[in-house]
Amino acid sequence: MSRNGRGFEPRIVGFLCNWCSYSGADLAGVSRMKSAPNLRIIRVMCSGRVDPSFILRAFQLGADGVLVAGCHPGDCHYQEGNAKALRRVLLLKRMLRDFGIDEHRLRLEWISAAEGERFAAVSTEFTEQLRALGPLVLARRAEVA
Amino acid sequence: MPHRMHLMVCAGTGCVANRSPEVRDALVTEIAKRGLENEIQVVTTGCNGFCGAGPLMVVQPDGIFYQQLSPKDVPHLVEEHFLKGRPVQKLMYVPPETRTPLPKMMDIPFFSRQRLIALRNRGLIDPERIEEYIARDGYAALAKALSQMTPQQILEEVKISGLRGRGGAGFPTGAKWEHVLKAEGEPKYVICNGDEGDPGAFMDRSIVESDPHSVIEGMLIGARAIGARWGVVYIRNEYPLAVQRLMIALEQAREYGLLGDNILDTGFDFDISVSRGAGAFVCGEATALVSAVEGRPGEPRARPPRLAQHGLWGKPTCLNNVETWADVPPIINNGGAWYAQIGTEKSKGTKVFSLVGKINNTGLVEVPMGITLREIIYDIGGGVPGGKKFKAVQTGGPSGGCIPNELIDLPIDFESLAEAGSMMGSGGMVIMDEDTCMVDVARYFLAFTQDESCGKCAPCREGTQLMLDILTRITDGHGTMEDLDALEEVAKVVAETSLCGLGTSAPNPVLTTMRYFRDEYLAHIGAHKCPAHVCRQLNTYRIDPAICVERGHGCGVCRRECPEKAIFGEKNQAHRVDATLCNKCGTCVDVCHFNAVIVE
Amino acid sequence: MKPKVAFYWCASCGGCEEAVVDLDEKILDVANAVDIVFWPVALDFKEHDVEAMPDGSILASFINGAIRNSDQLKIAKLLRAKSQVVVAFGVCAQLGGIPGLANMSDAKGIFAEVYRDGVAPVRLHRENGHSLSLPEFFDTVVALDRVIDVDYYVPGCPPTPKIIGDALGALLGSNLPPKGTVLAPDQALCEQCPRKDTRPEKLLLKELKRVHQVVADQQTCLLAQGLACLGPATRAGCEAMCIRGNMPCTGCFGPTSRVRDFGAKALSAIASVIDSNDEGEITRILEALPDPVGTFYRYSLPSSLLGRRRME
Amino acid sequence: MIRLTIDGKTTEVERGTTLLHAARFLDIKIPTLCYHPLIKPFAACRLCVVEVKRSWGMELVPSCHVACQEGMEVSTGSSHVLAARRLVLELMLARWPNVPILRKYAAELGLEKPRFASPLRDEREDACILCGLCVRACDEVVGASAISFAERGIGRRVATPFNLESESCIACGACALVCPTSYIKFEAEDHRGKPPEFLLDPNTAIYMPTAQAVPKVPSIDRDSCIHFQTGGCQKCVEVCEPGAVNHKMVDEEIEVEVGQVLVAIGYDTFDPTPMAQYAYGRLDNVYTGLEVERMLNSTGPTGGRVLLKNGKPPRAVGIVHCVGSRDENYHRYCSRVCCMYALKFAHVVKERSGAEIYNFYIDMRAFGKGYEEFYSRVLNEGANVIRGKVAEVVQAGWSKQKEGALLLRCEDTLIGRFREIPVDMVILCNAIEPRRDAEQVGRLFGLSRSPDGFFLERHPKLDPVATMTDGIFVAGCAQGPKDIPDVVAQACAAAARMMATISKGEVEIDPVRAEVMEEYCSGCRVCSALCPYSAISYVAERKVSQVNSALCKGCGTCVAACPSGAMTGYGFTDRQINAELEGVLAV
Repeated sequence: MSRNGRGFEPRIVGFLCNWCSYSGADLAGVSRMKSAPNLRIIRVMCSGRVDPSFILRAFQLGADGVLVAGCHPGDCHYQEGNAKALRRVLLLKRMLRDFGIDEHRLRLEWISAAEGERFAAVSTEFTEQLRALGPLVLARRAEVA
Repeated sequence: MPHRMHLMVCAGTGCVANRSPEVRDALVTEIAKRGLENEIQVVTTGCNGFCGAGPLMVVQPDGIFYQQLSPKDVPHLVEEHFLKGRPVQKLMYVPPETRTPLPKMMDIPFFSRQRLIALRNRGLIDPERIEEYIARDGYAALAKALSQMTPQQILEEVKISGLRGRGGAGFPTGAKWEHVLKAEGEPKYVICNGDEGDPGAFMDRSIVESDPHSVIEGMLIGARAIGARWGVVYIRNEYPLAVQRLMIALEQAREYGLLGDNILDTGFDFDISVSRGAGAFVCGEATALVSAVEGRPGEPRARPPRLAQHGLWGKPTCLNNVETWADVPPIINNGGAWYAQIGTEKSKGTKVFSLVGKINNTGLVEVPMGITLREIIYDIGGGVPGGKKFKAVQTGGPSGGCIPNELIDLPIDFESLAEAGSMMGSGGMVIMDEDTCMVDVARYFLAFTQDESCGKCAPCREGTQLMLDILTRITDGHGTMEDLDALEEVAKVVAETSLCGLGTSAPNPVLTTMRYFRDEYLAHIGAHKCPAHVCRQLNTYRIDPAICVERGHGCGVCRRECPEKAIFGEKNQAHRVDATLCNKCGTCVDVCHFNAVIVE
Repeated sequence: MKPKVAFYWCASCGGCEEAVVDLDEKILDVANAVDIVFWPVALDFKEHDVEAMPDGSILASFINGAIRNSDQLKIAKLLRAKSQVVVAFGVCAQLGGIPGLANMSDAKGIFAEVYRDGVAPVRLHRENGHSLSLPEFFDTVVALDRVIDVDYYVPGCPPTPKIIGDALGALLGSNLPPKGTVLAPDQALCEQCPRKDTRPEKLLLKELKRVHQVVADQQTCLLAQGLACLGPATRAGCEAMCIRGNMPCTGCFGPTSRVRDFGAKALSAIASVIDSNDEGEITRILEALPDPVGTFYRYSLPSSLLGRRRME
Repeated sequence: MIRLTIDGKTTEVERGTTLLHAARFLDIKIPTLCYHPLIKPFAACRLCVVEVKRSWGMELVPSCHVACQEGMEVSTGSSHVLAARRLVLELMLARWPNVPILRKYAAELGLEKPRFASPLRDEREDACILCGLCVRACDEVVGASAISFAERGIGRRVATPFNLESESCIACGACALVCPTSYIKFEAEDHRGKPPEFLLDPNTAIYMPTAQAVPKVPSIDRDSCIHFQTGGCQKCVEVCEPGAVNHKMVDEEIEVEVGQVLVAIGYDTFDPTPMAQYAYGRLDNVYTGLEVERMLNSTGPTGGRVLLKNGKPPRAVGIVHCVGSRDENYHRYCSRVCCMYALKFAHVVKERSGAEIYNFYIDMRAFGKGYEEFYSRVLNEGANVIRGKVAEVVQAGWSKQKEGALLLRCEDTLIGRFREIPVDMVILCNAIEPRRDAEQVGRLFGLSRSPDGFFLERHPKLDPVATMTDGIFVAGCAQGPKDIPDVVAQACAAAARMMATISKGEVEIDPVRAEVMEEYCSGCRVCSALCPYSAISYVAERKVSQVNSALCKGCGTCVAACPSGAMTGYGFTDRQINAELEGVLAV
């Protein structure tokens, strides 16, 4: 479904950690930086808060890609929250592969509060990547009965 | 069966240098050859005192004195005297003026006029056997001091005796001991100053060589009096024989329980260690000696505090000369009053002098205080050899001064010598005759003290250097009147402001020679002449044409030997010296067999 | 009049049926208390017997096994109509169970795998006047509550006799628990685990190990020894039968009531305790979990958020 | 107490006082050479002799060493004493005629030239007069005993063992300090091996930082203080009456419980050495801004005068702006303060040395209040401003001899011509950099840093003094280059913010934190290893985990990991996030 007539517009869910990536996004905004609007941001206190269930739930609700963004290693406001996120995402990517979902649809990025440019670049690039992958069609639930 | 005869062969350093041991060996072999070994015993003794007559021997019990023996005389001597009982005239001492030999030792004026206290055992005992020392009342004084007297009584005895330090300053020994007794600080030390750095002085050496136990006993008594725990003998390493005999004596004393713990079961602990001097004259000074013993450089320190309060290792220390310690046992044995009878009103007892220089009877002389110079020089010393005229005597070594002929009748004691500008000093007595140049003597002694100065304080270091420089210029003929005044001024200030004894006494030779022999100085400066012809640069050399031709037949030896080729002449003709070329080296005088060269 | 109960098994291994028999002598009490009207594995009642009953005449029907084909769907619907209470009996009915793992493929994939190059089954086969039909083989296996309204669930693979007893007690008891309750304690298995007190102060694993690679120590917590024991994510009730047999829990009692997707939660827990912050090292450790879906969704794939594998 | 008369004046002194001290007490001057108040008396030069009346006559004694005795009669100026002193001096002058201190004392005693000359005559002004002060200082005071007297008599000299370089010498300079003739010299070299133009660090072990130091209290430089190397000295303790000097003081770490922290660690200056074209460290008279600031300071090494290394005032001075700032290879940001202090230098240097001033700038940033007026005033005073970055600083001797020793080559972009300006001195306005230890400080307080390395404020526009973490504030150059007015403003702002929270009395902690629903917790301990703040503890009796709400920061990592869903995170519960998910993906 293309809303602005430019073909498939991927829907991306972004879990941004409050201290780094969320501020980075804010900085990008404040600095009037251009970036793809496809990213739907959900603020969490730390990337460690992102439960794999949320990611699966996002895909199940029709997201074409999920971005989890946290602080650079060592910069985490809670010292090691981002490390836990890294562990979960690595295992989850392996499971997504078994579920037949391209693991590139799930992306983990480190974006500090100062990297407004980087945030803009990541979200734009991710959007183009998903546009190439096309929509994620999962078996509709009502298929059986 | 005890021996009927004892041959006391002198083995002091002087005689040993003249090969006296060879004489002794010859005697021993000869006696053995004659089978007399258990009748006659050969004993090697310490220095007998008459060094000029060495190698010498005294035959006891009859006291016959033989001198200048050589091994080849021995067979004849043994046969004549020991077998046939006829003493050999040829080997006896012949006084210069009377030509008749004097067989008995005690008839010889050299010995008869002396009064032996410090040298009481010289020539009578073998220093390396303690038993002989004990046989002559050795350690009796110690026994008496330890068992019958309290330290206070010992001190009292020494005070009564009026004994004063024989090191040179003449500080009352009793007072010094009392200072150390009263000073706080444990343990206390007693030191025997055997440095004897003065050139020409060897009385300490012969005391230690011939009678080491007298020093040890003296130190023991002194230690008992002041409550000292340790003793140190500081002895010159250049006296190897003395060091060796001292070590033997200490060992023997320890074996007999006279040193170490609980001496003679009286609960008194005391021991003596030996510290060998490395040959610095300045280490004769008390504080320099102490720092040398402590292993630090031998450099005096400013006083006060005196050694009595802050001596060796910072503890109260009593330092006395070898002779002083040696005098203590007789004082204890015979009582202070006995000692006080000898000598003058302020200077009690006797003093050992080493009589050297232009004197017939060179050797050690122990005479009562108050004796006059004349008696020492002529009665004991046998006058000036070679018919020369007596000119002056230098007492106290480089720290002392020169006493002219006019004061020959000066009674000798601490005060009189000081008044004369000299000082008692260690006891060196150098006789000088007319052939001695007093300026050169002053230069010689100053060269010695300048070289031995430790260099710590400016007046002594720079002053001696400067005085030597002036004196050298005077003896080279370049001296000026200003030099003379400057010399006197510098000498006075150095004497007054120097830090230690060396500096304060170094100018004495200069000051006394200038006081009594100012004319010689003026001769050197004004007339550019050295009256005694010692300062070569001021001499002029001339050949007497008559003697050269008649006796020498113009042999030309002087012409060939002259290094500057300043002598001209043909064979059988009178030779003459060209004064302009002559460098005044004096070789011509030495080589001419006919004494044709006249020095003016 | 004794209350009528019914038992039925859909895509099931038959374990749950035996579980009922496992009640041993207690089966007699059950038999006395109730009138079993339909139990194909044990009693010879036929489908048409049930169809003949008036609706709601069966007090409770215990259905185990997942819905795999149209036949099972039909009977499930039938029993729902005839029963007042339907109990999803066993994890297959509750979450899809082991059969649910078929969702990693579809009908075509499975037939290709099973019948390889042989004859594949045909829905309708006519042979000289007679016809033989097979039920439709669905692509996706679903749990019972996806097709009919389920009142209660009895977890387990199979449910233990104690759980079954308690369930029956609860059902026959006066006050029925709220509809949709899972009839088992609502805490994780660790609560009942005998090795509960041996857990380390800081549970961090440098190594994960496969069950066949090591002989686990009998006393200490299996997860602490590096085995992927899913006890912390699994509902208690089985009194840690597997752990008493020195084998790590595989999650057959399903998640606790607060967890929507068992696999995601189990994955999150196991990933979180990996003791490394370095991507390379984490990947190396994760090599010990070659089949994440098989490990975390062993019994609950059909009821998971994604439900099945996405086919090209 | 001891009573004695010196030169007719009777006085009372304590027991143990030396004659010299008693004389000085009566301000009678006695010359000394080998005496030093802090070293034990040596009594070797004998210059300080005085006359003491003895029973047997007048005795000359060294006053530096001899202690006063009851009833002593002393004369320090009698002809006898003066004659002795004069001659001792004459003896020393004979050997060292040109040593100033000897000539001074000699002149005082009316001695012009020594009558004689020592064979070892040493004409040097800085000859060693063997007073031994150096040896005694090194031995008694410093305790290193690195030098001592060697050889004896006239050959006596000060030396190290075997004349080899001594290992025990700790280069404390005590010997050079006490040497009356500066025979022993103390050469200091800076890191470039050249004698330092300015001694920025203290030149004595105990020093007053600057004349205007607050608090104005001397402090001890532990590296150069002898006591810490040999355990000796402590002369400063001896002379300090109030006894305020204590070598045992050590830095103590005191733990202060604070609710809030203001990070104001300031800045470091950029070391221009890597920019070889500016020849800092290679050519003389090329200074950084801070060094010139030190030179202009009245308590500085040159007492505030602008001087070249050779001591002469400069004829022309070049001031180079933006050294290391606004530079692709070093710092892209503008250091904001250089232009104004460069103009200040232009004004002050011109005023103090009358030198021709050249400012090389890119843009003259006189943005503050009254800045522009100051800029025009400096221009009127005759400072030349050249718009163009300096390409190179070279030795004038290279190209044809211009009047200055250095040449500044640059392109004057306003007139479009390449110019070579001859100057004597170059001042480099080097950039402001973040502190070298900013990394560690940042980690300590959980502060992240902006790309230029300065600490990151919570919001560049709306909240410049706060940081991401509540209670941690940042102010001054730690947050970015700024000048004093801005720094003061920020400091007040930060202080105000902190006072605000303090006055409120209690601190609102973030509602966001985790909590364990104990009825559901199985005690599986998966969460306890995850908490960096160890806020999760295991309650043994109830066999469940528990969260300490004060310690928990609310990151939620444990909530995501709790396998049985027994842990909830207020503000970010699973239900809330799932609801958000449904919301964002609704359309």
